Amino acid sequence: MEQYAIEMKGITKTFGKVIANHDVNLQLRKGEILALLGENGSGKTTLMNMLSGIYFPDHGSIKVNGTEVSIQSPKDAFDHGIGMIHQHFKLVDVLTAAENIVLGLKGGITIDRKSTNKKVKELGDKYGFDVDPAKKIYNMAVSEKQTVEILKVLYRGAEILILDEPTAVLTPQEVDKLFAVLRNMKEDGKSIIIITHKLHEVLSISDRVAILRKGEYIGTIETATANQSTLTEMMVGHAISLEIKHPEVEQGPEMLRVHDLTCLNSEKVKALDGVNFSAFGGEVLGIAGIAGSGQKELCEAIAGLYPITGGTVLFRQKKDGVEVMENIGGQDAQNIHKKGVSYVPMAFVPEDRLGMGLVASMDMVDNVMLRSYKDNKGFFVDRKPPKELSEKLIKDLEIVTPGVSTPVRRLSGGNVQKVLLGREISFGPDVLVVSYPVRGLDINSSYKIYDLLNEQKKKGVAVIFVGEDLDVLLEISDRILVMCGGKVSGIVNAKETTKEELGLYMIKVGGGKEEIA
Amino acid sequence: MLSIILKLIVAAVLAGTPLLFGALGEILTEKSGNTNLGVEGMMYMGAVSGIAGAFFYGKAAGGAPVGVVAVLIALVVSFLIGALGALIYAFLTITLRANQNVTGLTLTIFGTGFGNFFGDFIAKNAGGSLVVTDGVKAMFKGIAIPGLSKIPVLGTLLFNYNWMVYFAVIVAVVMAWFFKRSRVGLNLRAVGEDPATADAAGINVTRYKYVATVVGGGICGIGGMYISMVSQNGVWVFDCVSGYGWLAVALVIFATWDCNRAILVALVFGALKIMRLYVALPIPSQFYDMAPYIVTIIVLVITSMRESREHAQPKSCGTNYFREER
Amino acid sequence: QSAAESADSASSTADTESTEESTDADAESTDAAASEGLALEDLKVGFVYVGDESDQGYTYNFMMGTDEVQESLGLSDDQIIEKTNVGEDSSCETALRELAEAGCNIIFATSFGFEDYVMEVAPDYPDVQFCHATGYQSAASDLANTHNYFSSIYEARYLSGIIAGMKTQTNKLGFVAAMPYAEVISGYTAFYLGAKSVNPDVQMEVMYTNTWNDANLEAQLAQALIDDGCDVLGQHCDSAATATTAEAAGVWQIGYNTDMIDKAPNASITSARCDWGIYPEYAINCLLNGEEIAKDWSQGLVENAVMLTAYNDALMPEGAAEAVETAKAAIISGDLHVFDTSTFTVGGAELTTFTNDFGVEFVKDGYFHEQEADFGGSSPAFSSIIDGITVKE
Amino acid sequence: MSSVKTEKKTPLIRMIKRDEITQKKTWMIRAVAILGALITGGILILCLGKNPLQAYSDMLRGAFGSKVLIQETVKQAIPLLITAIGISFAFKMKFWNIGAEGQVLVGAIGAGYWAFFYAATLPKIPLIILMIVTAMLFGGLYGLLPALCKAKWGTNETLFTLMLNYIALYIIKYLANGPWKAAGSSFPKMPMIHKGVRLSKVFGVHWGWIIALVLVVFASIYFNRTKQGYEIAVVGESNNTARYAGINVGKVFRRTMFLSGALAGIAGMLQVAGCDYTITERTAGGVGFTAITVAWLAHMNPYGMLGVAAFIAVLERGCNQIETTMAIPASVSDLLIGIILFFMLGCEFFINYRLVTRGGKEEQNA
Ligand SMILES: Nc1ncnc2c1ncn2[C@@H]1O[C@H](COP(=O)(O)OP(=O)(O)OP(=O)(O)O)[C@@H](O)[C@H]1O
Ligand SMILES: Nc1ncnc2c1ncn2[C@@H]1O[C@H](COP(=O)(O)OP(=O)(O)OP(=O)(O)O)[C@@H](O)[C@H]1O
Ligand SMILES: [Mg+2]
Ligand SMILES: [Mg+2]
Repeated sequence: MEQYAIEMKGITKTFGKVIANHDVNLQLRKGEILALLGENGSGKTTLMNMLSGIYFPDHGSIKVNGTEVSIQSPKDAFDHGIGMIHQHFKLVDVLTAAENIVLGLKGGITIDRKSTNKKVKELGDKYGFDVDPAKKIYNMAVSEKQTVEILKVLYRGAEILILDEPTAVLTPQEVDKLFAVLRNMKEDGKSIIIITHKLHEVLSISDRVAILRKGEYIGTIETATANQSTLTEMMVGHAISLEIKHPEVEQGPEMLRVHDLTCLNSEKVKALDGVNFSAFGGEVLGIAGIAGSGQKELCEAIAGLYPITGGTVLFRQKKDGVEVMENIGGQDAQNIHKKGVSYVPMAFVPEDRLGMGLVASMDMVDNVMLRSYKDNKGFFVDRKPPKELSEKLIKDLEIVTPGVSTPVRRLSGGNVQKVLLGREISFGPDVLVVSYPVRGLDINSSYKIYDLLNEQKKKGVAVIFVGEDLDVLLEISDRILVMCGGKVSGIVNAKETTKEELGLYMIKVGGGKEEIA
Repeated sequence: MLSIILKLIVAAVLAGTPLLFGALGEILTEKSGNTNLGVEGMMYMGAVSGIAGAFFYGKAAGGAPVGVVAVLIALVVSFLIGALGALIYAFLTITLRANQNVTGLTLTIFGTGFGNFFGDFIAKNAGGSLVVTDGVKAMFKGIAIPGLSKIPVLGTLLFNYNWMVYFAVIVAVVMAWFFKRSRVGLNLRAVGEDPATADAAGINVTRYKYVATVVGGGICGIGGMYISMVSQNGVWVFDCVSGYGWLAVALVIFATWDCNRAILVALVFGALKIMRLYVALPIPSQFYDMAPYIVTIIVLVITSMRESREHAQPKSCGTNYFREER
Repeated sequence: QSAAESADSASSTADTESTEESTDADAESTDAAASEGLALEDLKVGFVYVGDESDQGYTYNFMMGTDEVQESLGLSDDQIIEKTNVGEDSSCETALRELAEAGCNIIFATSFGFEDYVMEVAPDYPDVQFCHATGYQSAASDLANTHNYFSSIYEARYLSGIIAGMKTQTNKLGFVAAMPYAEVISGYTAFYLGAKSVNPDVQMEVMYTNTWNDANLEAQLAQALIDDGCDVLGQHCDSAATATTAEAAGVWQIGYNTDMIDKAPNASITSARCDWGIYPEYAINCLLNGEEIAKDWSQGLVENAVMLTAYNDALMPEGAAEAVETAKAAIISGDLHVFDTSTFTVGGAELTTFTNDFGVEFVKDGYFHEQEADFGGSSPAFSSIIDGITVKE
Repeated sequence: MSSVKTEKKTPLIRMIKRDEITQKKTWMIRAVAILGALITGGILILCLGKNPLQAYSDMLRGAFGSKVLIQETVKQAIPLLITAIGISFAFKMKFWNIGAEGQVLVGAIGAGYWAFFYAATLPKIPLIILMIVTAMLFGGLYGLLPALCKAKWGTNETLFTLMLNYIALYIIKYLANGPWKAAGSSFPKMPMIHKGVRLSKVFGVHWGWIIALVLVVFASIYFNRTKQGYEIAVVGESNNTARYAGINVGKVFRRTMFLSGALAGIAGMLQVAGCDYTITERTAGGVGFTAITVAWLAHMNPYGMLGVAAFIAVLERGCNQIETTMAIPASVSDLLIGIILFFMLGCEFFINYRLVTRGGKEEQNA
């Protein structure tokens, strides 16, 4: 009988009424990379959290290297050589990289910072990471933080690594780098479980794929024998088309014109630097760029949530019966919003759904009301219209929820996104800005979102789509704007460009077409 | 003039020392992510138990109590009882996840009652007063450090205090070292900043929180003991802590959670407390009394303006940690 | 006891309900009751204290007096209701009303801040006698059922000052004072005058805590005085912190309210103390005999209402006990007046006139008539800072 | 790799967050907690050589024994309730205002200004209105200060408001020692306010209780039905979401803290005009702190606060009673109150979580 690095048998875990995992079996071979695949809420994270000691299973057994173990805390997990890199980083902001890495480890009474810094540096070099061990986490970019997370696990001598959606926040280049490191580690004899929703990543990195559906274990297949559609079918339970629709719509009028937009961030550095572009009705304008190139600031500045230091944001509006481009840039969200409902129909789906777009602990009615409660005249709120709208959204968008009065925190990621998008679309906006709308969503949910966006486009809305997956951007967008270092490095026609060209724009500061060509 | 300043500084040191203990205890507690507003209560508990310990030892030893033993007993007992108060708080907030502010306030009520009740009770049974013997009293008086105390000016300024003053400074320096250099200190800071991360790093968050909170309470208890043994010279006085615990909480802010700085700030607070007794300025005494609080607010606002991430309250203070919460 | 008390509150409930109708009838019968007197078994006495005996000072001393009265009059436990820890705010009004409702015929309120509430409640209960210690408002008011009382503690202070004056080696006394007002000023002036009577060179320094009860501040104040060269400390505030600080610094102290020798055996020499049993006994006897209670009552050495507690013999200066006895005899005989204006100056000049807010002239016949019924009543009035005393604020 | 444990073991006790709990069970848990507190307190009283049953029955009698006593209990509950409502405005927004004590005091000062200096010149009704308005203004501004700093710089409000309490206290001491000192005595205290300014009584208690009840209803409507209440809830959950929704977070901070302080200010005014008839350093007398407990135990529900405030008033009155009737020192009542509150705080846990023991058996209570 083969001895597995990890063998989970009959694992069940419930949260209140939710059965997150039901009778799940999973085997990880020594020295392999196993991809864990499943729709949102299928219980992947939960299952892994039981390996890393965050949760304790209700039933079932776990064997590490053939011996049955009880993992009651992350410390137990480390003792068994299991290390996990969580979906949400677990790093202490005010400590340095090295301090985070040695956190919780046994050792001498004092910490010799010099020698730990050296050791961390060496470890980084070994696997090809570039880290500054003395840098404070709060000064780091996302990819740097992830590097620290991985080093943390390696430093502990983990033989078994679990990575929960590590690529969600990385650029394609960074993903390639990460995968190279993972392969290095595999060579080193480590066993790895990786969770990702991106099928091409699954196919390129893994040896085998284990699939969960609605908390149940479906099976494990060799990657070599799999392709995107077989995987999807196992995940969802039936075959689905993997083609993103691209309806041809005649370009409408200019809906939004951003002119010379400049913003400073809290460190007084230019987060946006002279950004110029227009968005037209009936098109999807994709926005690409390495994480942190100013996409977030751009979206928020357009939505009036980010202070503007220079330039204008013009919206198409009716004035005395004539359509004009009106400047509302520089005004705060409240002013924009005051006009917004009756005057400037613009909708915004922010990247941070539960932290910005919605109130996690409130129910759907109160969340739907968030953007419209001010419309009601007087001092009081009227919950009737939002309640009706919520019920309509549940029906139209097939939102899975026990009811309109369930806190949205309890909904799955995909359904949360539907609530948010549904609310924003319900205004009938002229401009719709969506920021990473499918991040963390499974294939099925993602396609539903794409469909919704395309519908808006057909209605003549100017859709601005910020995304990280270039394949998706190329398929869904009509034009793609590439950002680099707070500047627009290029605007290209999606049909006439390639991934490679986009990639070049993404790293070319202020690059013009000539330079690239 | 010089002699007045000298006396002022000496008095400031004496007044600042119990504040320093209270503040150190609270810093340790807050570094684990717990804001324990029960400092006043724990100081009361320590105040009464320290003196009671020394008193009962003196009684048991008959005519000849050994000073050093009495000191040790006072120290240990006040630490333990202060820690007991903190343990109640810890159980409620860490295990039962009760609100930290409310629990702290309740601990203040409880501890004040505890101190005054037992002080009174023991005094009554002892025939009116709870007083330690002369020998024990002597142990808490200034010790002229041989040789050094004779140096002009510096001798008075630095080498004539009771042992608890030096002890407080040592505790502060050790704690500063502990947070900066030691492994456990680093782990503790992580717990206070981000318990979920500390947990995932294999740190036993619950244990760290318990130990820090309970030991912190013990240190507050020692601060209380200072009041009954030094400030009140070994006599139990009703209501003796009289707000020092709250002042200690203010001091924590003023010191920006830094133990070394706390030494200096305790001196400043001590000086503010007794200044009007030595230097008569033509302002109403109430303004003197207000000064520490105003200064604290100013420091609080300035640190927040500077957005200092490191000289600020540990981030998880005020929230309780539950691993499965999301 | 429990049965008796439930009976009480049952009756108090009944009382409450009937109060409104019966007020008029009661008012009419007041005069009759005054002349006939009250039967001892119908007597019920209420006390309102600002603290409880834990303070080992002010309230403790009052409660000792209450015990004396109970014993000397042979009152049963349920004839005395004591309200402890009553604040100087509306809770005082509450306490007074509760006592009146519980059927008390006479109520003693023992803290200065209670007076306003006594004046507030008294009109509602005309047949209940309200006696307030340390206050001043009764005589000027038209409320027949309110009375003020205080002991002439300044006399005992004077005697204790004699000891201090003989004891000091630095000729500098210190005084830890609570609040800057007449009761305190009168007390420390008498203390100083006593010292000066035996030691003409003596000086005194005074500092205020500005609160009745802050043991740490009292200790710090005492230390500041000692740092300034004072070697005998007097005090007028609640705790024994002055005594213990004096002891720790190797100087001496003279206390107030209670004997502090057990707390500072090497520093505390004696304490000036009031006997708070005398007045309640007097007032209750008036009630029992159907006599009027004086509007203002103040008694001192003559009636043994004030005294010095037992001396700490080891610390008594030579000849001090005798000097005290001589002065005491002179005060009792009327030959010696504590505030004899020939013995002190204010701002370099002899005090020739002193009037209070009501226009009463206190200086007459060569001395200041402190706490005399004919001159401003029972509460202390002397509030000048005399030469030789430095107030450090 | 370190040695691997071979035996499988589950933790002895695990806790699991409850999804929902029936009302009945909630009250059962609370009842058990109070019973536990009473037993613990009873042991304490027994140690003093007193009869706990008598103590408890005396406590009840002290709170409800007669009409006057009931009125006193109500009087005690009024400032507690109003202040707790004020605090809940801030707490709903997750703004930890522990400065109600100071806000009550400055409210009292605001009211006192008119009562002390204009009682003779102004008729009663405008005077009372001025007093309420000024008290609200003072309390509100005092609450506004930390909100401004929090909105602008993110200044920690817990510590800020805590410090402000002491400053208010010393302002009162200062006024009593000098500018507002009463004539007629050299004692540093403020005068009694003129009889004409005092609040009249309705059913034997000054009409502050009507205000308190109105505020309960007002707060409940404000929280649940108004736009501003909704904004408070959004801000409390996430500042970012609030910004996104076009809510000016700073403004909500300021507005709500002003309201929070203003309500505490009303409590201060009522204390001056309805109870104490003067201002002392005890005018707030810990109400600001106790009210935090009230608000918290009631989960910020105004009707709940009505109940909890009444409960605590009964407790305090009761303790006061046994201090008198059974010669139990004040310190023991502190201990007793501490114990009862500890139990009540602790029992909330069992409402939110349930315990699972190793055998799989679930425990309901402590
Ligand atoms: N805290 C909770 N309590 C009860 N039920 C919950 C809770 N959280 C989620 N659920 C239920 O679980 C289902 C799936 O939600 P889940 O959170 O797994 O989505 P998700 O896809 O994992 O989200 P994300 O992609 O953001 O991680 C929902 O339908 C919801 O009813
Ligand atoms: N701490 C928790 N409390 C309550 N419910 C939880 C908790 N953690 C997970 N769940 C629920 O358990 C189910 C599985 O969630 P899990 O996060 O494991 O899904 P996932 O497969 O990782 O999804 P995703 O792809 O979105 O990350 C979901 O319904 C989720 O809502
Ligand atoms: Mg998930
Ligand atoms: Mg997941």
